Amino acid sequence: MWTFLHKLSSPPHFYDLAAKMIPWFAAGSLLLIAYGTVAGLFFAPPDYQQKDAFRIIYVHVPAAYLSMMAYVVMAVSAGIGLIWRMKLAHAVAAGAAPLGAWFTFLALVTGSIWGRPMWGTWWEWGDPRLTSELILLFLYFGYMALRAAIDDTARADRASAVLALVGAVNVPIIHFSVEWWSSLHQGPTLIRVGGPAIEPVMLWPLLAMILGFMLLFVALLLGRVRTEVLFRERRSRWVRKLVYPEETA
Amino acid sequence: MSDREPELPGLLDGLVCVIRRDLHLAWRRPGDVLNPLFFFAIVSTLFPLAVGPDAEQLALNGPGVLWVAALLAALLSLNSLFLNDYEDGTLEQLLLSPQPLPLLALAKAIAHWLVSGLPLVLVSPLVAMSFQMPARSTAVTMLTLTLGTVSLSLLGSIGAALTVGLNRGNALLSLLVLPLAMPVLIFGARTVSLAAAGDATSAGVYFLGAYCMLALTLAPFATAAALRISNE
Amino acid sequence: MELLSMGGYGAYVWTAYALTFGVIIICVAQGRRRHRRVFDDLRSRLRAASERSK
Amino acid sequence: MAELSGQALTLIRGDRCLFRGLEFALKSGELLTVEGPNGSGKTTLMRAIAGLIDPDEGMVRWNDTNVKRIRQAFHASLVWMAHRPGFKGDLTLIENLRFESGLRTMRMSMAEHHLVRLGVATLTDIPFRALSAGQQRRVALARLILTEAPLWLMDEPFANLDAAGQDLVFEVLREHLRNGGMCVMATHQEVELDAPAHRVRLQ
Repeated sequence: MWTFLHKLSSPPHFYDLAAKMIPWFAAGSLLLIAYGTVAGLFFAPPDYQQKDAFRIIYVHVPAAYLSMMAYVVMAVSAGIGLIWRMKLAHAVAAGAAPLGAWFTFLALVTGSIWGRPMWGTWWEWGDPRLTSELILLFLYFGYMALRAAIDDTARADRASAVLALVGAVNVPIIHFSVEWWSSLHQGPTLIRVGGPAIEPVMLWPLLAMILGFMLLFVALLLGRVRTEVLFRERRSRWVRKLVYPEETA
Repeated sequence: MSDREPELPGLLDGLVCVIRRDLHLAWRRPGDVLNPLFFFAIVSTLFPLAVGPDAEQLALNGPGVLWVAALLAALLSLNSLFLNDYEDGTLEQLLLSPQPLPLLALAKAIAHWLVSGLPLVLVSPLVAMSFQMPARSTAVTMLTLTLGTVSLSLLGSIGAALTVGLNRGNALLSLLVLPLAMPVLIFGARTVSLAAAGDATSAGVYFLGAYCMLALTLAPFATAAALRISNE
Repeated sequence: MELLSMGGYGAYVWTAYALTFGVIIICVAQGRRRHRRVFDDLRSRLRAASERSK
Repeated sequence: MAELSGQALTLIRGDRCLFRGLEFALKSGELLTVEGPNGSGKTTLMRAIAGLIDPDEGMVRWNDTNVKRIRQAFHASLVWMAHRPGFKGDLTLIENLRFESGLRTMRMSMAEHHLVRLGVATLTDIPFRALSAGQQRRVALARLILTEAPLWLMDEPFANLDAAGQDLVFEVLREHLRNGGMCVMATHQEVELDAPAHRVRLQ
């Protein structure tokens, strides 16, 4: 186990291994998302209250899940990179941020599209989940802006890691405070999805979509980390050999 | 002389020393203290002018405006928190002093609050009065603003430490700090509104107190780590 | 036709799905393009360096 | 007997390797000069020795302990003199020194004596920013002398100083070394002292 981890953290091994793993994750996610989309759009019966508009949850909920998962992945790997000075962990954090921002954006837009027929407005401040998603998007922007503002990669890694950890402490607090705030507001909230009450015909596509999105995230993340590793290791012998084999030939 | 370990000044000496120096500097350049205060006052004047003199509406929106103005005023002075020290090299001397850095970071945040946060708290009753907010909410306004501005100074010191020495650090600083400051804004403004309406306010005050304590214990360490990284 | 209209919510549902797959495609394309660009950039830099040393 | 050593120090900034496998050692009473052209990494090496920068490989040791593990004790044993004076322009010389004495041990009772010797005793009541660059360097020397620290880290101490000022640097340095202190100095000037000296050359 330990030697496996050690091997994994060595950049050339990671670079090759990730290349081999990406197709599997991509294929898995493709299958699950295809099943989830078809089943969610065409086979699941319409919700008795929200009618066919509820089908948006099959893309909204997985996107919202991922937006938070990406932050956790980012903060945890930033912490690992900061404490154990593992360069690969910093590369993971750097790769997770833009993906997290994209999925947060997606969760916001699909949530808003869902809200339009439900609430009659595109944006409802009374919904705590959408509001926290918006703040989460700003947190991602801040993280990426800080990274972009620092030229030296090692310094950017460590500075943004501090920010990610501070953000990780704050995210639950933000969520809690937004919830408290909207509970006073008495605004319309969405009917909770999930729980054992939901019918299996409706639930299975949702679970498939969530899992499919997660696999997709892993595949995308591995791809981005490969790019990061390639760039960060640009002076090393293995990268030179890889990108310009003629030099050694 | 080289063999014996030099005797160090006590831990609190360093803390007090930094606070005293920053206050002294603020005294020499009163503009640093007055600018955020004027900003706060001007925003508070703009609001009634923009919204109209309707007393009811002013009283309703007053807490929110008061808090947003306080947040932006605190942010205004954050950029220079470490920048001046960075530019004249005193930050380097602080980093290389035998004092624990988190303690010095805490001292900087305390000094920042004394110079920019405390005056805001003191003038807030005047602003609240001009917004036609009921007198019963004055105590709660001042209490929540105190807890809130302390948290903001601490939270902001992390952002200031991360952006010190960067190009366009000022705009970046707002982008980093504002989302993190959201809970303070939410609880602060809502609690003041509740107080103005005559409702129970203890939940908000407790939350702000807890948040302030959390910031007080964790932020100095984050600031210290950020300062070391920024000064590489 | 009935499928498309989604009981009157068709516009919302289809936009949401289109956006989702749009974002996924952007993510995939962005990742691939970045990788390509970094790779080509390093390669051309190394080639320039090795030609200069000749 | 105190000892400072660098072991297998490697530092990479961006795309450039400033030095690799650098070694040095010095004991009480000894001087180490860091030489090299502009941009060769003299300041970076000084900052790495002070602990402001983590070297990519290797470590700096103080009395045979990695300085990262005894940061506070190490900082108590060093004074830093760099390009930027490290004093507040709005405060007077005395106020600045008094602030410093709250952070680290300083012999403030000796302040007046040394300020006279450095030729800045008459300037104690004007803001530090009103002093000339050379006078500011002399005040920075006062910080070195008044702090009871064995290790002096000086980055280009001769910059902005006239001949008399440079002689002063030599004089206080000689005295410091004779009293068992040690000094690491980055400079591109020949340093002639009757003390054991080591040198590091950077390309």
